[in-house]
Amino acid sequence: MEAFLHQVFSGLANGAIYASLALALVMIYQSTHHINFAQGELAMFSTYLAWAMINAGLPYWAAFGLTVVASFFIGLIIERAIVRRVADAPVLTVVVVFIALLVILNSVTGWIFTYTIKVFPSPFPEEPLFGPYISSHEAGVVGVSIFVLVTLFLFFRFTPLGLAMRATAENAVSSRLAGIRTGWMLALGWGIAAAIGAIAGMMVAPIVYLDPNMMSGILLYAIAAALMGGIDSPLGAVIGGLTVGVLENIMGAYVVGTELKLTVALVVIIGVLIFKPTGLFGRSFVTRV
Amino acid sequence: MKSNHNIKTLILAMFVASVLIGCGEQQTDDQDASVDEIKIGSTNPYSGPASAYGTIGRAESAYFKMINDQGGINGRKINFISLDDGYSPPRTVEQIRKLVEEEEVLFLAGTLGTPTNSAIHKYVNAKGVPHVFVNTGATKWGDPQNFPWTMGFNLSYSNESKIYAQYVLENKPDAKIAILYQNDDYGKDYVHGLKEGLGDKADTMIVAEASYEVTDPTIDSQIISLRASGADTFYNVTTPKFAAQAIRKANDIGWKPLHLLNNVSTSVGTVLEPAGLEKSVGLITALYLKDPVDPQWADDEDMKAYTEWFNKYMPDESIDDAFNVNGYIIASGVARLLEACGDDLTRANIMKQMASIKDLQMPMMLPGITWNTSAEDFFLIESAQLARFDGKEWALFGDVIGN
Amino acid sequence: MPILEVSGLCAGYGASDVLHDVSFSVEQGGITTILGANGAGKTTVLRALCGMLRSARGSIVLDQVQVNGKATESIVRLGVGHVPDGRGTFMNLTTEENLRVGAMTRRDKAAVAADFERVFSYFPRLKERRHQQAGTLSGGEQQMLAISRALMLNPRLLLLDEPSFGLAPLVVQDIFRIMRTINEVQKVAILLVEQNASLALDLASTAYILETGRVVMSGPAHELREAESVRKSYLGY
Amino acid sequence: MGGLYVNRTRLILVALVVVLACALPFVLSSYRVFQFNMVLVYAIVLLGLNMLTGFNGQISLGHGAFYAIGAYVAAVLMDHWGVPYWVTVPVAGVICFIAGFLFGLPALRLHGHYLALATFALGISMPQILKYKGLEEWTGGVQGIVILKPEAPFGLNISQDQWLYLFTLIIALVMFWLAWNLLRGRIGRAMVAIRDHPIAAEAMGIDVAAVKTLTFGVSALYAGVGGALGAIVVQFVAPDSFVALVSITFLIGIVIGGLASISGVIYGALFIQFVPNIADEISKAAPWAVYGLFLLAFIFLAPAGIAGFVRALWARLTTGSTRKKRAAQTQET
Repeated sequence: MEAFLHQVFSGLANGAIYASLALALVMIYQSTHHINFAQGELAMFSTYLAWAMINAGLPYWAAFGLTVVASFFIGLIIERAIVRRVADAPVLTVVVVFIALLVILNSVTGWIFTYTIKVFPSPFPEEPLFGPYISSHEAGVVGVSIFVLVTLFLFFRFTPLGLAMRATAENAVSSRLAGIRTGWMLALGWGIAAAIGAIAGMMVAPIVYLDPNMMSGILLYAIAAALMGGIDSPLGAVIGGLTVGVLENIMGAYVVGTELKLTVALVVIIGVLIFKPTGLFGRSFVTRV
Repeated sequence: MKSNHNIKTLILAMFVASVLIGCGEQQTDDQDASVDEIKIGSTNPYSGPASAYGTIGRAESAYFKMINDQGGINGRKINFISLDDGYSPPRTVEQIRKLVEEEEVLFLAGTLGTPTNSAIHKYVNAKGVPHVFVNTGATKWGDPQNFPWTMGFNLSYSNESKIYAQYVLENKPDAKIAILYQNDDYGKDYVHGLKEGLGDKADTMIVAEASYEVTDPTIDSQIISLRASGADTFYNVTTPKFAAQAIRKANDIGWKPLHLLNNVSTSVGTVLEPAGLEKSVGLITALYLKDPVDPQWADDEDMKAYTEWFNKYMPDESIDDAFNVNGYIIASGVARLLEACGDDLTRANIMKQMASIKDLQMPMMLPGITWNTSAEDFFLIESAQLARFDGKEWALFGDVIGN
Repeated sequence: MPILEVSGLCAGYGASDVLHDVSFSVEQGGITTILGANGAGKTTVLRALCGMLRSARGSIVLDQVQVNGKATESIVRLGVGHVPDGRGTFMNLTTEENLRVGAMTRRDKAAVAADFERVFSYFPRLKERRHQQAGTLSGGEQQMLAISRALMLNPRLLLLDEPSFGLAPLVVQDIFRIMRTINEVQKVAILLVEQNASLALDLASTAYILETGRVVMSGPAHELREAESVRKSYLGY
Repeated sequence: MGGLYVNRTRLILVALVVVLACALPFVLSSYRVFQFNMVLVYAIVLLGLNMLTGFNGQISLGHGAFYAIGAYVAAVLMDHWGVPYWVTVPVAGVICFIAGFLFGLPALRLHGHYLALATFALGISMPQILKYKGLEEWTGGVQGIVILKPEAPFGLNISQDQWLYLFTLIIALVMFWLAWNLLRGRIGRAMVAIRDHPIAAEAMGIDVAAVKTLTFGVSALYAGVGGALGAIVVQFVAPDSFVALVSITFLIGIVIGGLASISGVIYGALFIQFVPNIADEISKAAPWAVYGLFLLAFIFLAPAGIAGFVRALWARLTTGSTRKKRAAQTQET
């Protein structure tokens, strides 16, 4: 029983990692209707920025803040300089652009910072505050994910900018006719997603260590989590992430063993999607002929 | 359809014609090295998920650059061509064929990875191209009967495992062993070796096995399972990032087993420091290389030479990374091999020299761990020494094990 | 002094043009209508005006400002409210949020609040459905919402693309009555594009007739109403 | 939608390409022949993927899985039962057809990103499944299987590489011919109709479910045939040869080559075969970055794929001054 609880909590901790990146994916999806395959590498790159700043002697929170801001602008610039050019292209073309970004970021980071793993500090205390099953940092990651979720919710629900972004995502033509600069809304969506990704990266790195491939494994789980939760729902992303984390641990520890746990977890997720094609919390859109 | 018919006839005609013209391929067995340059080929994963190993290839290139700056070997420059295979076997085949057939390299050295080398094993032996210092620890690289052109470099994973098995049998005969391994050839070779080493006690002693994929973000769940099995001995067969995670996690959840760590992840700078030096106290491993971060070698002559070389030829890379030592030794081994070959730069002589190394103490190898080969023995490194981490350095203990 | 002066407008989709040398104007505070059958190019005219067609050529002057080549949102910000064909409802936003989107460019909070009350007084149904998801509104309600959204921009010129399309006659009359009010009370100039010529000619002071992308007739609305060709083709008697 | 109709120029061009392809092994070195052999293999796989994704609109990020199944079928048959290599190719195709068809059934309920995830999951899982203990007896587990290279038959005086290339070329030509016939026929039109107007297609009486699952099956068949040929050419299969990246590479191939274009798959195959090597030659430090830049450059210069680019170029060359005049007019504004 103790081990079981331990597995569940460890799954929640992993799930929080997936959730934090899934939130960034949902963010981009909400503003552009694309799943950004480069999101993980972007987050990884941001985390390296933070690492470099901390190494240069900046205090943690200063580095944290600067990284979030810098990442926001990096996202913004990527959208304006690269993604914009394929705005009208078929979705698969955009996917290839994302893959190109992924490999470039991965390779360039490895080149600049080498591939050896780096220790990234945690802002949370060393000693466990919430019992033996979960470390303070892991609990902190869950907390940060929920904080980001609530902030996003408030932003989209109650600010004019949030409303403008939702409007743009839903109907770009109508939004333009309301005077909204939709081009900037998309760029802003990228910026915010990159900022959320940076937070995710800085939360993940203390657990998994910082290296250029840090996010490549996590990205799959995050995509699965985001889709399972309903790709347009931030709440769904968080719940999806936690579910995937726990599901995977239980599968690996008690059901199928570790060699096939990923496979089985994926089969379960796809099973869910077959019976609930819009995800657990996704809106079903009315399609008109 | 008429046009369709036309095209079919055309294709057929062209095909028949081209088959008739077909000329046999000329086989070239042995190219003598040109007078002033020796071409050596290699593959490494410079791109893709395994690009962490790319630094090994860069270290090898950097070493040969130093050799060339010093005037080469026997008056000949080394042209070391190291190509990217992205750790993908089909690409290795392609790149090796390029090296052998287009570049016409004299031999291959330091090709990295088990699946990648498996893919070219038959080809290079059919072609009679020396395929030496194969940079993985699988046992199959020491099979002179069937593959006389292939010789591995590393202490084989299974031999290393047997050292741990022997240690456990002698010091903790009632151990309950839990194994964490990477779900690939490397991980499974280690597990297999341990089971062989334990013999018929394997079934009773090994109480839990858990695997992970390189794409897994963490191995926390596996560590929790292994601990729950009640094991008091932990055999940790993981690559650096996961080794660091495992050491830290085991410590954090209060699991204090006899912790055997595979040699792949013994780097103080890139594994133990990230995991926490105090959390690494008590780790046991089998060593055969010197670690550039380990303070016990700080005044060592080999290490001084290594550091000097590193700072001059690889200024942008991380000296912490023990992978570079691997590349350094392979390259110096190749240089040593060429010196031994003298002016007889034929492929046959290369294998002959490779298979007649006696008690060779190479730089950066632990004292007493020498290279020995013969026509029947294609294992270059066959010994190691156990070491326990004391919080600062790997404290060697016991004798050099193996031959 | 016209608020909108269009001359020599050519535009289309892809390689071929739909509009050929179209010229017309809308007076300050006036109502102009463009009539035409399905496919005559009416919607294309409105799209070209709002910078939604890259192919548009010719001169479009809005209140002495040349707007050719400007981005849609920049033209809109000059005070052009566009009620697009298909109504452009944000289905997943609430009615109120739809209206807020309409007022997105405005900073004068008090005036926006007053405009909220004003459009709700025009269309009380929308007030009732204020917190309802707009996708659940009926066709007529969505048309009201579209007009209201455009009004929230506080426009000087309102472009309407077939507001009668697909609606029950009573609803249509209601909407046309309110458009007249808007024009009279708020002094908003209106460019109305319609198939329903009878209603449009009642409302407008000036009319143009568009056939296969060309203006074939123009003049004061009451004169066109009397013209025989118009009567036959567009009024059906 | 170019590529599906016949005219004289096109026919001559195709014939020219075929002639060139036949002549290749006799003018190039063995190593180059091997490379072009892989191009043919990839072209077959990409053709299948393009049918599914380009023509039918079902995205697949997991075609590497079918490629792997095809390769393993060939390897296991040859290694365990001594089946001749040429028999394994159709067997691999049939088995992959069944696998693709079965996968296509649940995929019917998944659209867009969800289908992308499901197929990606398939691609990710495949190496794990190949490594699985229970299958180790056949798959060789992590060690993989080494295959012998076939000799040229009928006493032909050509090398193994040359023969294998020609063998692959024959199969590729057959597969292209079949695909071309399929795509310009009733089924092909149904596939495109489903992609563009799924609801209208249903209203027109097209059995959408049947066409979609069949397309999935046929597409997997192509991947399987390619996989079997690839295994024979490389002479080795292992789980590491079929990582998720392989599926992504195939997707890159059809996008760079040109979606919904038959000729495009050849350009795509050339790209995925040769560009990584070029990237490696440019930079040892960060070859992936160079590869990524190549991808971006191709996407920006040829947004409709190389096939689209070639088509546009061809149109500009063939149609004379009238077009130019019009183009000049449009640019005035």
